[in-house]
Amino acid sequence: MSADFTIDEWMCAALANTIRDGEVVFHGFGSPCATIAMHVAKRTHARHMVLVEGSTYALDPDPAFVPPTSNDWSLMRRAVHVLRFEELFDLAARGGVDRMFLSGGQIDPHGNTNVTAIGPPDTPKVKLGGGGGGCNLSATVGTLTLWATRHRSGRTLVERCDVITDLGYVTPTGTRQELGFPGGGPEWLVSELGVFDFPDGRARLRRLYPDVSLDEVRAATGFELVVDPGLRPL
Amino acid sequence: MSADFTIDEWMCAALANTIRDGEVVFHGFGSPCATIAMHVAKRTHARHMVLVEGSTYALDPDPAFVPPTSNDWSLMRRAVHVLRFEELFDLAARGGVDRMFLSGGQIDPHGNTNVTAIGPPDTPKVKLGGGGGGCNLSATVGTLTLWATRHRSGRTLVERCDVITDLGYVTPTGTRQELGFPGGGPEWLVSELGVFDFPDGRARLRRLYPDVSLDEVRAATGFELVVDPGLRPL
Amino acid sequence: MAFTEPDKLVSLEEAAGHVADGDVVALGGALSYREPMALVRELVRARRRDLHLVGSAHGIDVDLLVGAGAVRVLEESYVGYEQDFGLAPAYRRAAESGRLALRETCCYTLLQQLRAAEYGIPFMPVRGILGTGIRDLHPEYGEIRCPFTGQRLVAVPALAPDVALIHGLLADRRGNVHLARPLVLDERFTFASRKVVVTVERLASPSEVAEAGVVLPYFAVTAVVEAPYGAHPTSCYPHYTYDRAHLGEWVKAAGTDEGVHQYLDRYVLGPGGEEGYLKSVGEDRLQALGEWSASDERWKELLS
Amino acid sequence: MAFTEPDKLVSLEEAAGHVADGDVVALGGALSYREPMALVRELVRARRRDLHLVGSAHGIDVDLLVGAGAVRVLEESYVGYEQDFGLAPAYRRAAESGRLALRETCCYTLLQQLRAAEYGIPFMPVRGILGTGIRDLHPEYGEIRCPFTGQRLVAVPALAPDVALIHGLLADRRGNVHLARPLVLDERFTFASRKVVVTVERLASPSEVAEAGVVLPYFAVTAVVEAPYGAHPTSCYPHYTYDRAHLGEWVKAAGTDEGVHQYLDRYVLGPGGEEGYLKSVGEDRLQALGEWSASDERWKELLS
Repeated sequence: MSADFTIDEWMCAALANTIRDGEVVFHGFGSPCATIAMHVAKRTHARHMVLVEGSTYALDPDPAFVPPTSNDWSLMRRAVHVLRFEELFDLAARGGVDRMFLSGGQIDPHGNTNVTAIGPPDTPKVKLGGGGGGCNLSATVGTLTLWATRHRSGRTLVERCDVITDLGYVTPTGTRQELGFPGGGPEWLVSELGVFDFPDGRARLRRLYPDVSLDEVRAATGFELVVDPGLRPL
Repeated sequence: MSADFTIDEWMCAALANTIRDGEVVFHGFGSPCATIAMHVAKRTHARHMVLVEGSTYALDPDPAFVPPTSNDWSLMRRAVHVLRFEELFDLAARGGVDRMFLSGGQIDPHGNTNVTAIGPPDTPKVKLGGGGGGCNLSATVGTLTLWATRHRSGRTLVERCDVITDLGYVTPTGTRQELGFPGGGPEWLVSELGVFDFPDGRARLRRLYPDVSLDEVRAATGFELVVDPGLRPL
Repeated sequence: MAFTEPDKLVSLEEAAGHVADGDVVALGGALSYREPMALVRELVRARRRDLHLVGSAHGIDVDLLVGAGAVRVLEESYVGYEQDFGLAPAYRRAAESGRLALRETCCYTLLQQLRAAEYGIPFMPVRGILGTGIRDLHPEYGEIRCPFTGQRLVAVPALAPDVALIHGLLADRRGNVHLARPLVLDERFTFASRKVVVTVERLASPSEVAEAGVVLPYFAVTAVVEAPYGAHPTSCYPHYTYDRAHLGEWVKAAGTDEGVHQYLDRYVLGPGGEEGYLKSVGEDRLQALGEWSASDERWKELLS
Repeated sequence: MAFTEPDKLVSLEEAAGHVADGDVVALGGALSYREPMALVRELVRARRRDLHLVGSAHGIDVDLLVGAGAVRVLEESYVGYEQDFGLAPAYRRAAESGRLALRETCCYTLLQQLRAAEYGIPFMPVRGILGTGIRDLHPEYGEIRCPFTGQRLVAVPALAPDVALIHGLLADRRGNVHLARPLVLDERFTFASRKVVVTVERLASPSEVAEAGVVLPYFAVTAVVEAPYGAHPTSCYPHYTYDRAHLGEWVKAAGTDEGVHQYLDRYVLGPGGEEGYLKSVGEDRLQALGEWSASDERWKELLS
């Protein structure tokens, strides 16, 4: 059966499975996998989730397709309502968003992510797009599902981010508790090779995709790979 | 000619004359004289004023009549737009409202007004209605036109307000400059007996209504009456 | 925090059950406009006590609750009937007797306190209040210096009401609500409060509410009640203007404790529910209030 | 502060005159949606320099201005083309060469800075930012302790842009503007900025704008320009979807300085105005972008 699915479909399913019914869920822009995962969850095990689109802030829309840009009316089709920019961000700031999908050009074992720059942020070697709302959102949103589609490149999961754009569990300045942030931090990290959870605030490999070996994951991971003793395939 | 006008009409005309063309003008609720004055000004010498109704926050409406309550759709008729509560108050907070009409059960010579209570505010002898938005607005609105319809009672213009609800030029805690408030304070006080200005931040009688004598005003005024040497009838 | 049940339609009695004795209660609407009167009357029927009311400029909603003995703390910016009937008699009597904790607030200060709750921050800096008697009524306010300019500002604490009571035009069973402007503080109350109880003139399909325009999204709304004329005797345009004669009757009654009890017996407690209330007011009267849109003359006549 | 002239209709050239070299400029819209492209192109034609751009998540508007050498300080939360075309080439090249002062911001931080300006207070307390690299990029942020809870919060200074550039659907000559949702930060930019310059798809009568719904009231708007397709190649629903092929052409060109100049010559500087720009793009192409509403299939086809 598994051969019938593409890796993208597996990833979307894995992302969808991180959503619990009744949650208020939001994704960042430029996140087609997260968009699809949210719509899959809403149509299967999480019918009572509150689905907020990542850039239109449309509430529970029914898009006919996923466009190549996230601020598009196609993602508002048949929406109950379109929230204001302010309403979504305020909701998240007061702890009213339960889950957010975030990605990163770099992700460290504490779940910090970097979408700002490779190299120094003011004089970068590679200027990445930027964090959008993630920096603030990662501090206050209930739980985060991180995702990465280029784990295999070996440059994504790194020991240390060149810049921290979005917060994981601990930064050089302190833990999220020490910094006074109510958000719970990353719960899952879904890559195209496997799924990590964060017991004690550190990434631990918990699931492998079919046809992916532990050695492949270890080779592609820039930090020491901690493996769940109960590791099994997805 | 003057006999053709009621005192209310005189007052409205005097209030209207305090408005300069191009100003953004707002009145508190429960202020029919101010409502009429604003509409008179808008239709005569101040066609470019921005008229914001006092409780609907309707922009430049054309009411068919003045209802006995200010939060009524009749005061929104043919409005260009209805501002949000937040939009009006934020506009005032950043100095974008040029003039506001305010009244008081008590008004002192510095232009402080009391609409909170006669006697102590927590255990009042007479509980007045309350200040609405005046307390904050009086700190940041460009200029204030104060008005009073019961000057003759002898209880309105007083040496000292039992409670200061809205700010004049100086309070026991300090001047408005010392308190850090950008608003300019009261420019005019229009009563049913005369019109005061505030040179050096203290009320000074500048105009008398026809058929009102200086002695009548002095008798009705609870603070030492300062009279403009150029005093003349309206 | 999010309210995601697909059907939130409850009876008025159940809705009032969301308000507990001692709660901080935010009242929607303002003055003579769209106040949540059906819920107010139900709180009186349920003999709720020790409420802490917060709001901007209000009228009969506060006056009635105070008259019925339901209120202990009053944090509104104004209570009264403007040039129409002046001071609020029941409120005034309670205030002058010392039975109420008076914490008069200011519209903008209240707005900024609600915003602090909405933004998830513990306080908001506000310019103003210093030097006034309002400051003295609020020992819970603090002061702060701007780290950039050194300016002294008042810090007002976040205010998250226990429950907001709102009357709207349309809602679906899920809790999407359509309101007409002026919105007053209804949106801010909805997003700042822990629970939001909404009565509406009419229950509608989701698509009808969406077409009219959702103002309060379902996830913020705890319970919905269909309560036609639920704002009476305040107005609920475009359905009806305010019932000036009825307000006058209340204001006259409210001049004495006995009058208050007679009014409550006749309109609120005696009939025992909203159906009875509306019958006591009379169908002809209610229908007439809808005639404001016939002409400016008719409108003016209804308000005089 | 209020803009009360009855006729604010000006040419695009005059409108661009409201932006001076070195100004802090807020760009409306977001990503591929309703960006003020006609004004952006006019700023390029006017050879404006040293701009300080502020905004949330943006795309070709920023990339084009940076490519044309108009920008010195970049304070946006994101610049790029998402999964569609990825990183913004001209922006990336300038950023990596050190020609730009990079002050990446975060959507909510920016919102709270605009709100501080809108509320007339010198700062806003924000939860977040601490511990991140974004904090290090902003020495102008401060810290503050909550006077009630003792919590440590970031204090972000009020941000009042010199001028906001917005593209809307309809406006009347007085400056009342109708926008469709998403509004992104357009309202906040309008109320926080010193000047507001608006282009619209179509000039309309006051009553038509009122009926569609005023979002930006005239007193906040400095100047109005009629600029059909003024958001192209970003979308301006319901008029047109975004021109993916044109965006692709720009992204390809923007890979080198020479490509940028060729693009500018062909579309912006060569034709010398918006009429010329639209001719270069082609009437057929523009018309096709309006066909998104014909069917989901057509819509999908236009975006693939």
